[in-house]
Amino acid sequence: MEEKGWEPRIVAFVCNWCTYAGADLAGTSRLEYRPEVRIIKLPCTGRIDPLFIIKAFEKGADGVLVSGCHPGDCHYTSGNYHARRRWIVFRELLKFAGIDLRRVHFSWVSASEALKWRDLINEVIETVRSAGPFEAYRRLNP
Amino acid sequence: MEIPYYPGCTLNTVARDFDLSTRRSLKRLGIELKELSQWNCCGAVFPLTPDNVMGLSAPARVLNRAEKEGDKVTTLCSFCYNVLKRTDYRLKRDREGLEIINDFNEGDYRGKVRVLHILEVLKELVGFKEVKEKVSRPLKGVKVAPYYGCMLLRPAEEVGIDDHESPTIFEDFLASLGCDVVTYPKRIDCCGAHMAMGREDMVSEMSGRILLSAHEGGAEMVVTSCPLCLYNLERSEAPLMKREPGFKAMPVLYFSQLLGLALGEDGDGLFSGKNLYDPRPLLRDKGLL
Amino acid sequence: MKVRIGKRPKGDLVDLIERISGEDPSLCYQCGNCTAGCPAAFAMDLPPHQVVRLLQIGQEDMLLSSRAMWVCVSCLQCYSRCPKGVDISKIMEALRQVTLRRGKDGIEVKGLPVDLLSQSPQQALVAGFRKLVS
Amino acid sequence: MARIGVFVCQCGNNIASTVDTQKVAEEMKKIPGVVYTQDYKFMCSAVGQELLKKVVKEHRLDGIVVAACSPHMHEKTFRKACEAAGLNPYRCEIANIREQCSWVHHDKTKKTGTLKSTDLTRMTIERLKKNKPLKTINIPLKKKALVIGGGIAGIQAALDIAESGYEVILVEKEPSIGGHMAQLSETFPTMDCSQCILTPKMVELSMHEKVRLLTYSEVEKVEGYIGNFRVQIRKKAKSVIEDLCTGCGECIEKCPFKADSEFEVMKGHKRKVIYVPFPQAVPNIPVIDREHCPKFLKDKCGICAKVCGPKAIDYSQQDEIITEEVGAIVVATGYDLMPVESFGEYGYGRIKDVVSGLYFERLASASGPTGGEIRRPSDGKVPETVVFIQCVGSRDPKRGVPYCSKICCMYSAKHTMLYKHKVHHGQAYVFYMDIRSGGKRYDEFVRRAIEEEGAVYLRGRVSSVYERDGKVIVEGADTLSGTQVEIEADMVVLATAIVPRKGAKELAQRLGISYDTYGFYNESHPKLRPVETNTAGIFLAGTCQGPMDIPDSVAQGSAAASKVISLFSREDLVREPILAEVDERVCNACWDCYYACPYSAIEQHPLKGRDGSIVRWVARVNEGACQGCGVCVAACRSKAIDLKGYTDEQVYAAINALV
Ligand SMILES: Cc1cc2nc3c(=O)[nH]c(=O)nc-3n(C[C@H](O)[C@H](O)[C@H](O)COP(=O)(O)OP(=O)(O)OC[C@H]3O[C@@H](n4cnc5c(N)ncnc54)[C@H](O)[C@@H]3O)c2cc1C
Ligand SMILES: Cc1cc2nc3c(=O)[nH]c(=O)nc-3n(C[C@H](O)[C@H](O)[C@H](O)COP(=O)(O)OP(=O)(O)OC[C@H]3O[C@@H](n4cnc5c(N)ncnc54)[C@H](O)[C@@H]3O)c2cc1C
Ligand code: SF4
Ligand code: SF4
Ligand code: SF4
Ligand code: SF4
Ligand code: SF4
Ligand code: SF4
Ligand code: SF4
Ligand code: SF4
Repeated sequence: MEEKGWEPRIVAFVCNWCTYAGADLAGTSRLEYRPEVRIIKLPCTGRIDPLFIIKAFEKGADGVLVSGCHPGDCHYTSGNYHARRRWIVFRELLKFAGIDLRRVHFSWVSASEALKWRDLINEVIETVRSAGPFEAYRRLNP
Repeated sequence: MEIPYYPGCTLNTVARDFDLSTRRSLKRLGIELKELSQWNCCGAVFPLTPDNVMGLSAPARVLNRAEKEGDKVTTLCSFCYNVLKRTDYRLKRDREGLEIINDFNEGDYRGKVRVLHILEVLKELVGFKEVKEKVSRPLKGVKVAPYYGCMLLRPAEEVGIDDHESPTIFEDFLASLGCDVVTYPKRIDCCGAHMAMGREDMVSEMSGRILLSAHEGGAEMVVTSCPLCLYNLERSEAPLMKREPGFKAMPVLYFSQLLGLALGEDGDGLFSGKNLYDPRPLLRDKGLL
Repeated sequence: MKVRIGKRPKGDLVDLIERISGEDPSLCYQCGNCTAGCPAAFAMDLPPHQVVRLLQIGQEDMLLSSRAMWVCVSCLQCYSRCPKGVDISKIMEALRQVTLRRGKDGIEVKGLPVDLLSQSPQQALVAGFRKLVS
Repeated sequence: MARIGVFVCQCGNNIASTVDTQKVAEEMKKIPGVVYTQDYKFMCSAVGQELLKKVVKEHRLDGIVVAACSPHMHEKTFRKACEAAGLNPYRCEIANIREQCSWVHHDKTKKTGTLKSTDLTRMTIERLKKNKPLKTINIPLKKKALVIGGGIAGIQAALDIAESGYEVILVEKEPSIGGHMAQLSETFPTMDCSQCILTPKMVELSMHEKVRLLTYSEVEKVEGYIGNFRVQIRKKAKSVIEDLCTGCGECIEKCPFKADSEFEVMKGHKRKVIYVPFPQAVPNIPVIDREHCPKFLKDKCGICAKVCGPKAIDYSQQDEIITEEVGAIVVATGYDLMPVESFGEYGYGRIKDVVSGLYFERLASASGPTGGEIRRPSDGKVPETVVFIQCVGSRDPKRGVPYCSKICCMYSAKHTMLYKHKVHHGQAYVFYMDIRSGGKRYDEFVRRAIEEEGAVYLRGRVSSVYERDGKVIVEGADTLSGTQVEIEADMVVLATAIVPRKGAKELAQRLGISYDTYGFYNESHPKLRPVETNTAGIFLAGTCQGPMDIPDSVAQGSAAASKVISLFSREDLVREPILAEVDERVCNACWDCYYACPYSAIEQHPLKGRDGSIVRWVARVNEGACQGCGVCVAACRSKAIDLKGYTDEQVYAAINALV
């Protein structure tokens, strides 16, 4: 599949209140960023089940981004702490399973950080591109 | 009861009064001070730079010796107490440091020793009530000001034998002997310590404030548990008298000397007469000698 | 007097002092409690809180030329009362160590009176030599 | 098979310039279950909405996807239109192809935008297929409020709520309302007499027809959720029948026994055993302090009953448990002051003339024990030199608390003024670290103390305080001059740290609200939801939340009241149906969700057998409390809990549609 013109596919799991709104603001501000990202909106990063991420890889994602409110700003007060804690464990697990950590990203983007969102997406896509297509996973899950 | 005892350098030399009076008094209370079979100088100061554990090797050697001879060790001098206690505190919490020191000392200290100041022995192992009961010659009418200094109290979490701001262990002890205890604000201040070397002016100022404070509290004598404090306090009296005409010289002695007296020891064995200001006339006046 | 305050070069004296003493001067909020209770402050050209202050703003020369470190008696009153747990006695010790290691002493041993050496308790000499002489 | 309609909006040129909307619509037609697709110029316009309604009806659609702007813009609009067309609004989903596609990908060939829009719309369609119709939830609402704590904050909240016509119960644990403010002399920054401005409010509250005042009472148990709390209140026996007592005070006058007064902070200051805390107490009904009354200890005395004309004394009175149903709760339990006996160097408790700030308030108060004359406690002399020490226990991580108590800078300045007004030749000194006087006319106030009243401010802490010849010696530092200072004072006043009420944590646990490490109650958001807690329906007012002065406490009381009033102004509570739901067959009672939920919305529920015995426990979601964050869902390892509107199935459907 390593054909010419390969572009990575990224799935972004974002919370409704901060990052989703931040991504909207990037639009309202007419910023431009790489188009290879698909956003899935959830009420809170605390809602994110690590299995969502596994599933995304299984369905052809080459990289995953999770982003929510800054610490202390969570709309639900502490959901992002839960997410963060789960994330750390999950990352360890991925590392253990031999998955290239360049494929998984965690960030905080607030409703006002359109620029950060733009840079983040471009950066994540660059990083995932450097990791190449996620062939290994797809071979495991034909 | 036998308790391993670390005398330190001064107790067999300039502070013989302290050593003798303590041994005798404790014997009367059923405690035998058993001098460590081998010991070395503790170094007199606890090294304040945590980056260097080697400074702890001397006191660690003492602790190692003590561990072989019992589960506790007592000292009389506040300086020794402070150094041993802090060393022990550090080594108990710093495994790595302990290993280095043991390596260097060719020792095997495991941190199983409890370092006790003699006042703690009196409070915890004997009990001030017990002391009071054994007192045969209550020191009625003597106004005594206990002087703590720094080494028994600070740092509170490592050595503090009592509350570091409002300690009472010394007062409680003296009260059990029947003294009129004078509590005065400067009893926890520093006497000038090693400034004795070269900065007598500082010592005289610092010890002078302590003496003045005790004097204002109505004290007739000051007791201490440290040979250096005693030295500094005594030597600051003459200059103080010059500065403060109202101040009259008063004896400075070891608390154990009063303990011995109260327990009925005879005075000749307790006071060698080395004091700059001899306490005996005052005690005689009070009918205690 | 005006001092120059600038970015501290790495590995300079201030860092060294922090490393040797294990103390973090940035914790100090200059409340002055150390100075208030220091029994030796009367003899210091720089009171304890200013020693910490000068560390904070990286003034090595002023620190090293000060007599404060030599007259600090390590009584720990400053540490005992510091609300932020800064142990100035350790900072003073570090300053002494650095100076001693550079071969500069706090006292002239030759000038000490003989009867002091013979009459004073050993603690005074041992402590004094360890603190003040390289 | 589903019958889904898809509308792709052009948004004028906003979408259409980089997305081929027609192509997107056509692509969608290929998806199984999609029976209708169309692109249109302005979906949100009246015409667009009409179109949507018409299509829904004509094609008997059971679901709609609108590919248009962000759901934050028009989700509500389109859902409403669906509802009007008879379709469940939660069967309408939005694909965001404007903010997150056409506006951020500027490719004029439309290739990029069209591809991404197709993907996004497809994902939304698959998600929609798994959507269940949901119904908003209507929760009945009890329009009665409970206020806990009758300090100035609680009084203000209760009055505001009562004024808007709703019933209020105010529970105060002391025999009188008033709180700390009743103890103060004059108050910064205006220097008006505390009693003079407080007493009228206390009286107004007690007279208000909508207010039920329960003094000498405490909240014991709280159950339920927003709109429907059930509370149990213990009304302690006053030993005085309130309906009969006329407040004549005869009993107090004749009572021969005394106990320490809680109100007068001075050590050894006494009140009678039957007492009101202070003369202006509200209600003006005495209580018997049973711990000190010999009638209760050894059945002696009984004088009060004999002298009471209306026979209001009742020694056999029992505590009463009152159950009330309320829709909202305001917590206003106030603060305590840190006991400073632990600061040995300040001599508090040892030196008589070292007193606390609150003590000084009583000294300066016209209704205080000295009638407002500043006299020191040891010998009653007028002190000529007074030293005020700030930050005692505050900003002291080693032995006190690390935070700033916020009000003591101001009241210390006030104290110097009060002192100077009463002792003209006296000199006030203040030891401070920083002066924190942010606020309207606050810094001017402090400057006045210095410039006009001549208070001398010394920047530094005090290291020790001791007595000498009847003087109190204060040793400190003045860091500005770099020197040690010593002051021979006659009296020393300590500005001690503000700390949470004793028992604050226990009350929080009873209420199910959170608190910080010290025990101050947590607001929902420090900036944007300052008087709400994370438990819906429970609000905060005053110093139970953190140190603050009277103006702030009052502002908070009013803010909490307005939250209650706006809650009560609705018929009932309408909630979005985005709620967690437990599958009780699968739940294995591990309580992971219970601990994870930030809103304490999970309840531990017993499942009972036919004989009434508990068979097993399961988690159950309290719909009143759940905010729909979904933290519990991810926490549940048994997959027993799911979030309506964002179910696992829906999310997986969207992920599956990626390619
Ligand atoms: C020395 C001093 C001087 C001050 N001077 C000023 C000043 O000049 N100007 C100014 O603006 N502010 C001043 N303040 C601050 C002022 O006291 C507070 O801002 C104000 O009193 C806070 O009111 P509150 O209602 O939050 O708390 P509180 O006054 O503490 O009231 C809380 C009430 O709740 C009751 N309560 C507690 N727990 C329970 C329970 N579990 N159940 C039922 N009832 C309970 C208590 O009995 C009390 O009546 C001063 C404070 C001090 C210490
Ligand atoms: C540099 C700086 C940094 C800050 N950082 C923080 C921070 O980190 N955290 C924090 O909590 N606070 C911060 N603040 C404070 C914060 O900005 C204010 O507390 C807050 O913005 C006040 O909101 P406001 O609504 O009262 O006033 P404003 O934000 O001033 O809003 C007033 C509005 O009214 C409009 N208006 C004015 N007159 C009229 C009129 N006649 N008719 C109609 N409309 C009118 C104005 O156009 C404006 O939109 C900061 C302030 C500054 C200066
Ligand atoms: S007491 Fe501590 S915080 Fe205060 S000035 Fe001294 S070192 Fe700094
Ligand atoms: S240790 Fe040194 S600086 Fe600290 S109080 Fe004692 S003399 Fe002063
Ligand atoms: S629905 Fe949204 S995208 Fe369509 S016209 Fe309205 S604002 Fe524009
Ligand atoms: S209880 Fe009786 S005597 Fe006491 S105040 Fe009430 S009415 Fe008067
Ligand atoms: S019975 Fe109790 S309250 Fe009544 S008068 Fe006697 S002591 Fe006072
Ligand atoms: S308000 Fe002032 S006195 Fe009170 S803690 Fe803060 S800085 Fe200290
Ligand atoms: S004016 Fe602003 S910067 Fe100055 S003290 Fe007040 S809050 Fe601080
Ligand atoms: S969705 Fe959030 S608020 Fe609702 S029960 Fe789950 S964790 Fe609690």
